[in-house]
Amino acid sequence: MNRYLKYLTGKLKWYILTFFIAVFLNFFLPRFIPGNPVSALVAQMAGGGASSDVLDKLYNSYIQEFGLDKPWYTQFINYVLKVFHGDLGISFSLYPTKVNTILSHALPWTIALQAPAILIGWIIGNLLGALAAYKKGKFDSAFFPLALFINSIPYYCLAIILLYLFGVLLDVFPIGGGYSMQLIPSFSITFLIDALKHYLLPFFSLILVTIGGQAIGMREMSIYELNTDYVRYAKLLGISEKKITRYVFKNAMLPQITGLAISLGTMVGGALITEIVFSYPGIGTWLFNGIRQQDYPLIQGGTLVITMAVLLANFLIDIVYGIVDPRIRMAQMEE
Amino acid sequence: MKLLKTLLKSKKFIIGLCVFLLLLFGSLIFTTISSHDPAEMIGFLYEPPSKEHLLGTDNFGRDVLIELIYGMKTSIYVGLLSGIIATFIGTTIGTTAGYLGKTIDNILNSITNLFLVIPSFVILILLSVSLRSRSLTLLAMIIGITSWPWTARAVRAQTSSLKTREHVNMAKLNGEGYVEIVLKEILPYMLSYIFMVFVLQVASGILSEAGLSMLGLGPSNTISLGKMLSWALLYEAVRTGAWWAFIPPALTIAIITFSLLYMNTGMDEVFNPRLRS
Amino acid sequence: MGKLLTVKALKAYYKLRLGEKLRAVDGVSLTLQEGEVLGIAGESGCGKSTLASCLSGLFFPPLKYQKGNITLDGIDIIRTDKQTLRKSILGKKISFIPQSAMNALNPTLKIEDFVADVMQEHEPDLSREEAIKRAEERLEVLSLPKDVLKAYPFELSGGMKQRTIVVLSTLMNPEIVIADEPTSALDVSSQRQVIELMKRLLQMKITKSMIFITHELPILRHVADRIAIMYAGVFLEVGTMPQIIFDPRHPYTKVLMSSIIVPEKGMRERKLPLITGRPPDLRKRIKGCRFAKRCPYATDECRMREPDMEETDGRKIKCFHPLKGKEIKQNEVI
Amino acid sequence: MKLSNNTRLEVRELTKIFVSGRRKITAVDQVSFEIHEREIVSLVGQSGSGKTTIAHMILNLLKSTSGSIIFDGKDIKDIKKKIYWRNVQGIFQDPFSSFNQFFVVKKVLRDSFKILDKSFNNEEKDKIIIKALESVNIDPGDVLEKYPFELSGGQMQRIMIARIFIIKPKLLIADEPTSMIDSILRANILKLFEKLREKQGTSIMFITHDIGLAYYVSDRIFIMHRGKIVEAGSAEQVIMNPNHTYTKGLIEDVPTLHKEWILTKRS
Repeated sequence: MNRYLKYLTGKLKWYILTFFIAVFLNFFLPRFIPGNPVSALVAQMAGGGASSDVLDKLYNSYIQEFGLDKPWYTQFINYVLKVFHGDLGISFSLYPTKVNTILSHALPWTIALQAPAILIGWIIGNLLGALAAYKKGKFDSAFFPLALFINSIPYYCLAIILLYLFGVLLDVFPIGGGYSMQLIPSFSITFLIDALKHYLLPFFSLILVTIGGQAIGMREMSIYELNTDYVRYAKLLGISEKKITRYVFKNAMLPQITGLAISLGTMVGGALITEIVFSYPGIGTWLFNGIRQQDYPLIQGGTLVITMAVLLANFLIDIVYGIVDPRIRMAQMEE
Repeated sequence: MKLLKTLLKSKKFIIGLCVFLLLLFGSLIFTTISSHDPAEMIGFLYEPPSKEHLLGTDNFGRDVLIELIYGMKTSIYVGLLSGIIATFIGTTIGTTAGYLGKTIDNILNSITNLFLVIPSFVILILLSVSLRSRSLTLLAMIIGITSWPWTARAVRAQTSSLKTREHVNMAKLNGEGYVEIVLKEILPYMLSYIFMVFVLQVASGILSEAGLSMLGLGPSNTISLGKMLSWALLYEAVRTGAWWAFIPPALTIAIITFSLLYMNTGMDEVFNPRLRS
Repeated sequence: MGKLLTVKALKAYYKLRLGEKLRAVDGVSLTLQEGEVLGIAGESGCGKSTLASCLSGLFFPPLKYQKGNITLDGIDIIRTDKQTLRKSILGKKISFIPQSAMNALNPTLKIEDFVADVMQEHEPDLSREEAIKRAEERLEVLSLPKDVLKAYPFELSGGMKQRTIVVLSTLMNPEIVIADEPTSALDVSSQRQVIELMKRLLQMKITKSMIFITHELPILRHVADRIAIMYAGVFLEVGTMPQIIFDPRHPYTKVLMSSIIVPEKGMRERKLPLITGRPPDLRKRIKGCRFAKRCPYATDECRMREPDMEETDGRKIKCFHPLKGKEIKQNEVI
Repeated sequence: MKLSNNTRLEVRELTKIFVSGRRKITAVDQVSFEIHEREIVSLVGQSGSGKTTIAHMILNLLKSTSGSIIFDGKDIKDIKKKIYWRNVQGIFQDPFSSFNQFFVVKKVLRDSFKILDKSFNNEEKDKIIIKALESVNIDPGDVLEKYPFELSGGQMQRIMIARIFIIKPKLLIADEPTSMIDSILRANILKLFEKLREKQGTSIMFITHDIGLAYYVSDRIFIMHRGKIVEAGSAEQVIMNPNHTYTKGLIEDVPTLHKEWILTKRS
């Protein structure tokens, strides 16, 4: 176990380094933006009528408040220190709302939308893929091109099409938002039912894509496993199809588990555009707003949250996978 | 030659290739011979399809069909260019790391892993945000630069296994140098694989462009399929039921990516016969 | 001694991508007596491994059955339905030791779990614990370590893995074991251990008979009672071990025997036969004797017509001009 | 057979340690031996004994950790690689992977002229190629325009030997050159090595796991075990009268035709 821990700390070091580089990129890249976002912000806040004197004062106070008058390395250190305190700064466009506040309100919506879609889609997709590999013949030849087609429709195109079909044409679902405008988020039955109505359409658009992708992956893995020597040997010893299917399923599943972990990790940033299509109040929609208004604390905050989720998920994969697959466990120990 | 001959045995590959080439050359030929300006406002906002405008007009009163053809051209252009860049970078880094090994491999491998873990879409967003003016070519380059790591990793793995082959040793004993060996003894063996990767990179480049466009980070002053979708969303085409403004570009993106993925599946079946049940 | 297994005029082919047929087994007949070890020898691509896998009656794609019969203990294996075949024949009456030992075990299953799966398949009432206990006893009888049961396949060395497979394949005391190149991937000492283990199983009557397939003739010299020489999908000569090894009659067998190189006295002075060419392409119909093109004794007759298998002095030969003479002459060059 | 006692190659305390992570594996451990002019020797060992690592170090495809290899009196570190490879060449185990499958035989053989110091035009090259192919009993018209996958293993290995007839090195390292070739064709290949020695005076080192083969072809044999040479001597002496326990066991484990092999009483 000791060596396993050693392996994990090694991995951890690497992830911490990656995290720092991600923070660095996150801080640095938006500063290449030509022009000054603060002047845009000031102009927007002041409207058309303010005198240049007032504008100047407002401008200077913002520059100081955001620390933009200091050299970039001081800004960077301040930024890193703040990030470590969980402070992502203040939004330009929704001044003086904190980015933390915006994102922490957005995150649950994103997760609530994505996590069930990924999990359920993953389960159904894997079952269908294994079935296609196992049944072969007609089922497979009908199923495979269909799965491939669904998988190759970009998820946001599917979202738009579903939105139009069920939201506009058939008018069975609301066409946007996480809940109706007139309601205030609460745990009342009316609100939950309303939220569910808004939920279903984006959910379906996501789950269909997940099913398609997972099914294709699982089918390929299963076909590969079905042709291995150990399956033949088991057949030669008279082992039943049922048991062999279990072996194959388990072994084909292992890479799929990584797939699940990766989709869960990329979940936060995985369906930005679905949210935009449905104006769903998650990270994607806020990031979209941030981009349109050049609100770079918000953009940075959003991308940082996405990156952190991915890093965390990758680290978890390394831990879990080492426990699940004996071969990997062995390889890790030897490193 | 042998490669091509085997490929032509796959129906899936041929169907995918034909659809893709049809769309590519269709849009190329149309945009060269036609005198239409896709940005010209020829009608009112969201006019439904009619004889003059087969797919109606968009939010600015422009002809959707003509926009669609121009958008198709830009999308395919971005896809191809970013695909070429990503495949080139990935193959170069992968073969260098895999063949030279040791310190250079360690450095390149760490860089690759870094890019693999930090989501490329995030880098893409941050880079695009930092640019005021985004030309098509610049956008394609950015997409290419952020999407090479998977290729590099796979190519590196294949190179480090190929370099232990005996014909590589033979080439060394013939006095051949590093570049010659990579080009002559290693790359040909990966050609089919690299081609498959390239096709996938083209598809993902097209999707990335569309995604960026919908986030409001699309190419400046150009029509692309993603920008058409983005306009349709921003200007309430969905709510007003103007299906002609968004269904055609959405379907076109889907058909292009499907044709590319279908090509890829066909190639996979030819090159990895184990998958044929 | 009764006949355990009879194969009659068996033909099987691989269906290739362009609809071509590769006739890997092209009319093979054999019998296996109770208590006997039959060796099948031949060079790569002669169809010996395909023949082995045909004997299971399963015909894994792209291998396809074409013609002929396989009878085991009076049961027609090819026409038995798959369920019966699986439940009461495979692993129980007839068992296999595969060629690719390295990958023959499920990498994520402990050996003991596989043991339980195999035994419970054939004795549904057996508990897992009992199955493992029986396997432990079996390992003890064969003086092999018990802890292999607790291991995953990748934790075993190549030799140990192959010995484990030998034990797994014989857990149900099968009447016939078919071993397909069971030692070709092993170094010489592991090879010897595996073969000794297989011999011991025969001596202890845990298994009754064996078909041993290999390209290494010196092994057959010590293992087989009878040997069949296979070439291009057919048997060219079948006889007792001493007949085939020390007194070959078919020109091909003769060449094969005089090509053997072993570390023993006189070897350095021996001249090896120089023959070139390669076996015929099994995708094409072959006219005449399959060895005619490379055979120094071939006549027009050989090239025109395929000889029948004829029995003389208790051996069968498929040749118009069999060689005579009793011992391999040390310096004979064909 | 006339054997000269001039040393062609001398290996002194050659060591190779592979490092992977924190683990160190000593593949070759202080090995010393020499090969004389016109001599055929065999380095015999089981898989993992380090014999192929030695072959790669002698071929200068792999750097040693310590020790030295001296060719014709000069340390190979001081010989330009191109010049060294004119004198020391190799043949490998798998004829299928020794060929770049994308090129025809003619191109493969023409490429081998690169290592020579003289430059040839294609016509001159082809003349030499045809002569070399005839020396290995191959009809040039049969193979020159063919791709490797159209040839048999035996043909390919003979073409690899034709390459040696072109380069004419002083020392040939042959790593398991017959292990993937059908036994009835093996004699053809072995005969060609004999011919190389007779015609060009080449010294040959066989790397093999096959004790019978080593006994049959070599003047001297080195037995290798876990990175060390445990026994060396004339073929007759090492195989018929082994001294070292490892060698004894090894030879006992090989099945022969006339000696009992299976110890059935072992239990």
